Amino acid sequence: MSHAAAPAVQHGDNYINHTPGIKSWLGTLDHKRIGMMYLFTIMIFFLLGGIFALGIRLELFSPGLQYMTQDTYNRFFTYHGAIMVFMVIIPLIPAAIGNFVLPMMLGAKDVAFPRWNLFSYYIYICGALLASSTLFLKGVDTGWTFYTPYSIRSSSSATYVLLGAFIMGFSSILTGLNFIVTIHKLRAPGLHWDRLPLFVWALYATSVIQVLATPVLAITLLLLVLERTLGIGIFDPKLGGDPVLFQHFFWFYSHPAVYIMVLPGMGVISEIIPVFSRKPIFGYKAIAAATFGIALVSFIVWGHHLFVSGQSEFANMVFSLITMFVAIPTGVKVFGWVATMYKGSLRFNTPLLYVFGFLFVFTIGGLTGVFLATIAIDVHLTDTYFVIAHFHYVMVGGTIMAFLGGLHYWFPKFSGKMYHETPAKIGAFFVMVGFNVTFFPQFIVGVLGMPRRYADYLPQFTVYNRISTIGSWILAVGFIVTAWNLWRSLKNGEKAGDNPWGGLTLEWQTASPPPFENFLYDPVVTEGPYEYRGDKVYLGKNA
Amino acid sequence: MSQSEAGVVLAADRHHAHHFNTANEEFDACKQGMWIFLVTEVLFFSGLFVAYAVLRVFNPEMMHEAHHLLNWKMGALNTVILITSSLTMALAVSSTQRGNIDKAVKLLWVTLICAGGFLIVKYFEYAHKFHEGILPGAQWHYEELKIAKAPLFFSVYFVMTGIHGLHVIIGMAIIYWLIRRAKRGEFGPAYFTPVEITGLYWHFVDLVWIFLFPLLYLVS
Amino acid sequence: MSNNNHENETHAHHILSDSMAYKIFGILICLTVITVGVAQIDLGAWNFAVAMLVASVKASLVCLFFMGLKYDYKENSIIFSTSLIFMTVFMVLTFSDLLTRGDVYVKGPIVPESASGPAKSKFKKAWIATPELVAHGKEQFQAQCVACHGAEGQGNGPAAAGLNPKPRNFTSADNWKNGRKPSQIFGTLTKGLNAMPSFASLPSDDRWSLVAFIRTLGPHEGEKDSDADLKKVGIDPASEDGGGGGEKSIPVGVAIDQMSEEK
Amino acid sequence: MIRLLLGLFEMNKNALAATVPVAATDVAVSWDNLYWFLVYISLFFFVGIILAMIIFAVKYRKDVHKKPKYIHGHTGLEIVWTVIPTFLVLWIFWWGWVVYKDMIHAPADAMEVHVVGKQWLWQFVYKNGTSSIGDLYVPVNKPVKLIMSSEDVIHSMFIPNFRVKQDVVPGMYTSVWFETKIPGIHQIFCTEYCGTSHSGMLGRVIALTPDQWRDWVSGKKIDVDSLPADPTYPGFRSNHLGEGMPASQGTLTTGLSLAEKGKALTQSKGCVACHSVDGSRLVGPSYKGIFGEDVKLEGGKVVKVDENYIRRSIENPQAEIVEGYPPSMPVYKGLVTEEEIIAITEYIKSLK
Repeated sequence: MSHAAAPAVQHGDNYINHTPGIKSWLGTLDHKRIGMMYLFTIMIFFLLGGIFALGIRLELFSPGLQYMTQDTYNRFFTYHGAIMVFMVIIPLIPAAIGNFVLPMMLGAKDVAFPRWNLFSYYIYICGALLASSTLFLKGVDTGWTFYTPYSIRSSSSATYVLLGAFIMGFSSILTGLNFIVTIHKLRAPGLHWDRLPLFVWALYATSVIQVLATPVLAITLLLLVLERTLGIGIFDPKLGGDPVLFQHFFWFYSHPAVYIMVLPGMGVISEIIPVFSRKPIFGYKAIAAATFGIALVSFIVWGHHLFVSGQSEFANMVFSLITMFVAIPTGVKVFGWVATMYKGSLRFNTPLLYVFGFLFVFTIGGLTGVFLATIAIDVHLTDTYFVIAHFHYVMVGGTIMAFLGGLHYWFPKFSGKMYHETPAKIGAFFVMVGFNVTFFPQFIVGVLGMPRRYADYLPQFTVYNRISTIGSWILAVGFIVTAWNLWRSLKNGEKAGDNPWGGLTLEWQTASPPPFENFLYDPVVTEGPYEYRGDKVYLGKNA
Repeated sequence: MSQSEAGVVLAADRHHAHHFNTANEEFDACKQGMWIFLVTEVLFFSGLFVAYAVLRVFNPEMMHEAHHLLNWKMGALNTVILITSSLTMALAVSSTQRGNIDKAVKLLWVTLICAGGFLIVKYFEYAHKFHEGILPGAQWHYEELKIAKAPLFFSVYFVMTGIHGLHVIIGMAIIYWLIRRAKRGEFGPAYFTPVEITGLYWHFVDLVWIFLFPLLYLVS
Repeated sequence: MSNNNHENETHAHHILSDSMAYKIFGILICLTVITVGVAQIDLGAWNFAVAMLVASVKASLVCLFFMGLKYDYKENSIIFSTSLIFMTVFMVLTFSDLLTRGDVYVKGPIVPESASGPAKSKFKKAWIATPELVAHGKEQFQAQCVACHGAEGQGNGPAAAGLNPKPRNFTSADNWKNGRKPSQIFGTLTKGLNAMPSFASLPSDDRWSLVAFIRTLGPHEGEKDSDADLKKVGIDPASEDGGGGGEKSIPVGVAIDQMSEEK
Repeated sequence: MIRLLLGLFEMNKNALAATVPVAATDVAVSWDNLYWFLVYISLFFFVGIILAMIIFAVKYRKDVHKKPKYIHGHTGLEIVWTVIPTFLVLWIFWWGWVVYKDMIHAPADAMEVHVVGKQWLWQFVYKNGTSSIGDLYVPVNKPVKLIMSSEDVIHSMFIPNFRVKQDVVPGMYTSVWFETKIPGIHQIFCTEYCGTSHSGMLGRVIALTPDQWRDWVSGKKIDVDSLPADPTYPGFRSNHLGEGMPASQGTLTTGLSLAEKGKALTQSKGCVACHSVDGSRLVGPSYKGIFGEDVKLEGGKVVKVDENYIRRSIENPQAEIVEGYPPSMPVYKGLVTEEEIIAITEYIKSLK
């Protein structure tokens, strides 16, 4: 991707120092500042969710109850799930990194509706605070899936968490809406659909899911709130309602939501690989099409969460069959990424290490997904630790690794500073090792039959749980090292330069950190996003 | 798209947000944003439609019995009221586009009054139900109708019409805001985005009612 | 900025003419009248189809003209129709489950026969109601039925809450699935219906006594059995037995032996 | 050398087999076949992808491969890696579907047992009128169909050795079936989160040989202790979790003191799911130190916890609920014998 004018001379004005003071941040309409605010807020909740995860693992270190009662444990896994899903992984890449990068990749000055962008941030804060306020009330013990009728009868403060998630849903919808209009209307001249960076494609598909699926979650949660407060009975068998219908409602959103979580991660991977291989991505059209293929198929497979819930045999068959087709576009992407490295010129900076980690872990996550799509196999494995391991391999191994890769990749752009490479690599190593030590034993213990959401377990499962708990500590070390390193780099990192990696997408064609309205010239696009020609030397002193 | 006789072209120099190149572009983006918002609205209501369909398919007799407790005349009246308000809203939009702001303001007032009328009719319906004990789910204490699951029909009825009513109230607030801005002379042939997209929203509210009326009041 | 889809920078905004608006309004009112009118006539399943068709036409008119989709970018039409497609997906796939759920077939009663030994008939010609039979039926009813059907037989017992469909309200004449003749009620008791298990384990005269009692709860006297009806449930109207019909009860002990011997 | 390799292979096979529960039914065997097929095909793809990644990473690193090649894709290759997985997953779907049909369609002659799930115990009701809590007695080599419903929230019946699982949903009936080939004990888990003591909602399938089965249906006690332990979880025989539990059984046996019998009973009947023995608050009042105390009931009455109160609380718990606790205990009248009530009372007495 090239541009008409060379970057104008920097005069030191950037989005960070454009207007001073905390007030100018809280009231900002600048997508970059809003993205950064999202990033910091989400990291706080990530820490909170992580503490709950460590608590769960600690309790499971030995069979029996050591550190908490059953009710406390049930609250721990509910908070871990609800915080990580609704407050962390769903907004993580789109709202934080996406907000920052998307308009720049399009060559736009901002998103289409900056006011709504800021508003969506505050909605998120309201919802998140409302939901977390229950920590100081009676807590919530329903599991993040809120299955009826337990969630109707639970005497916890579930109502507030439901309302909180309901409110956060609007934040998600507004972000999606904003991105769609931005991509439709604010592309730089020459930025045709077949020249869009794949991260933009991924965010586009994600936004479509957010807009189409989140409203169904909203109405589901609202009905559940009414169920708890007024007893409307639609999901309550005591009043003649159908609890399995709730599961249909819930998973109509929550299955596509899985792809809200993972598609942006895939987009990040598609950005990093060509840059650090100095090669065009292998099969641009196939990967873009696969992104949309996954998004669309995601809407018609939700029933695979209901294979043993009392869903009919016929529906089980249909959902199992359709679910199988998720594997194909996913495979196309993975093969395409690996093939991009073929005959490239690979630069082993931290972002590429996270890509390796992602490919390793996500492949396992994807392949175990085929196990769970196979209906007979799922009957035994569902609701056991196998499922826990599977979706952590996809969500944590996939999304969090892609996020960390993206965070290191765009860190110079966000801050203008380069992170310290060696500690970043050590952090990546600990994350990779810790993650696998934590979650791989869970596959085995799941096949052996250990059910999920158990505060206590048979002594025979002890050894697997011990390994897993030790892994969680290694993983925590990895996150701490990474966070500490990035924090330190913010203060004393070297000056990064505009384009330290030699990226060709538009966000690298402006200053780091970017000026207030992103570009000091009007960018014009003349070719695709990854046109690395072998014989040309590209900028990028760090890669 | 051909330029029709009555068409207007947005003035190129009209003020627009700095990240759009032209006012035209801004208008298109806002309108599309509203359409996407309406998509989310449809899917929001879709949950209720599915709940309704489940109830109806499996309890046709109950639906038939229970719907007699609703007064279809009230429903029909409200349908006419809402369609009228849709007409006046559409006329208000076209008047603004033509620059006839006085007429537009009057039409917006009529729309607002229609919306109020709709709510008053709804109030009478609700008050009657509350009085009789025809309430959703567990709250039900109406002794005359004993057929199973009738309370669930009214759960769906109250949630559907309640959320729709909430949309009417929000619409009224926005229309009132439009009237104030219009009076301040902020709208004209060069700038009518808020009027147009509020119009879209208001027609959507009408659209939902067009389906709710036969589904709830005319079960056969 | 790119206007890839619309080259014309100064594209016109269509303005709806007043006469067109009034025309559409007129059609919408007419269609409302038609919906209400059709609803007063009984067309069976067609009522719903007509109502939905009319509503869809009305909705399309509002979308195309009042909301201006007809004159707008095609993009917006595509965006809006996506919502309808996904709503349909939601509806269709949810029903793909609900409509094909099979009931789990239950062979015998959930509450099994008490171990009181083989069933003996205390009543002769139990298919003919007598005051004694009704009194005995009342006792049986208290023991077997009130949990679901309620003390007054209105179908509102404490266990009814979780049941779908609701237990039969005996005080009403409506909606009896198998009919209200004694033989038909006897058949239902013997075979079970929906959530209700078969009560074939009760001695047949107990079942007949229940029939007799149930029939006193509502306006059911008009429904009488013919000899042919009785024969259908295996009763020879001329015989003197308790009304066991063709089936034979076996002692529990024997049944258990059979259970353990099989295979 | 070859022998060594073969030996390693054998060892691996055994080690791998230990990662899957024992297959106690024919369905479980066909499940295992499909499972191992999936494991191997996944390994094939995983190793292929990771190997390619590593080779490329080593061979084309910047230091040795300075000039990257300008490639955009290869249509043929892309078609191949789209089409082959398509057929593969279709085949996997079909295989899974075939096994699934066997899994859910019970033979017509299956023996039926009714199952009621309740927070947090399983109750089994047999056709001859007897019922049991926690332990499901079935004959081996005979298809058994469980017809299940729930009294409160959703539970899920999961028997790993049989590879079956089915949610137990209030307001509807669901079913599973199995025909176990292995006599002895098989673990039951509840796998749908159902509240506080979800992890305590365990049970056992007691699979009996024809002789034992005949004894059991004619009312004789079965010495569960003498039966083979669950082959997947050997050594663990109790159907309830708890601290320092003996590797003991659910039903009464001789050779134990009355209080010890009572302890075993509180575990097998699911009492300890709600009543702690260490003073901590679960769903119901703790047993510890409660005997001889005065407790305040809902409604304000105060009663002394004595033998009679314990009996009443077992037989008709709803009548006298201790203040501040939910009225959620099921009626055990008819489910426990006189002897068992005495044993439980003795056990509660012993918990000072």
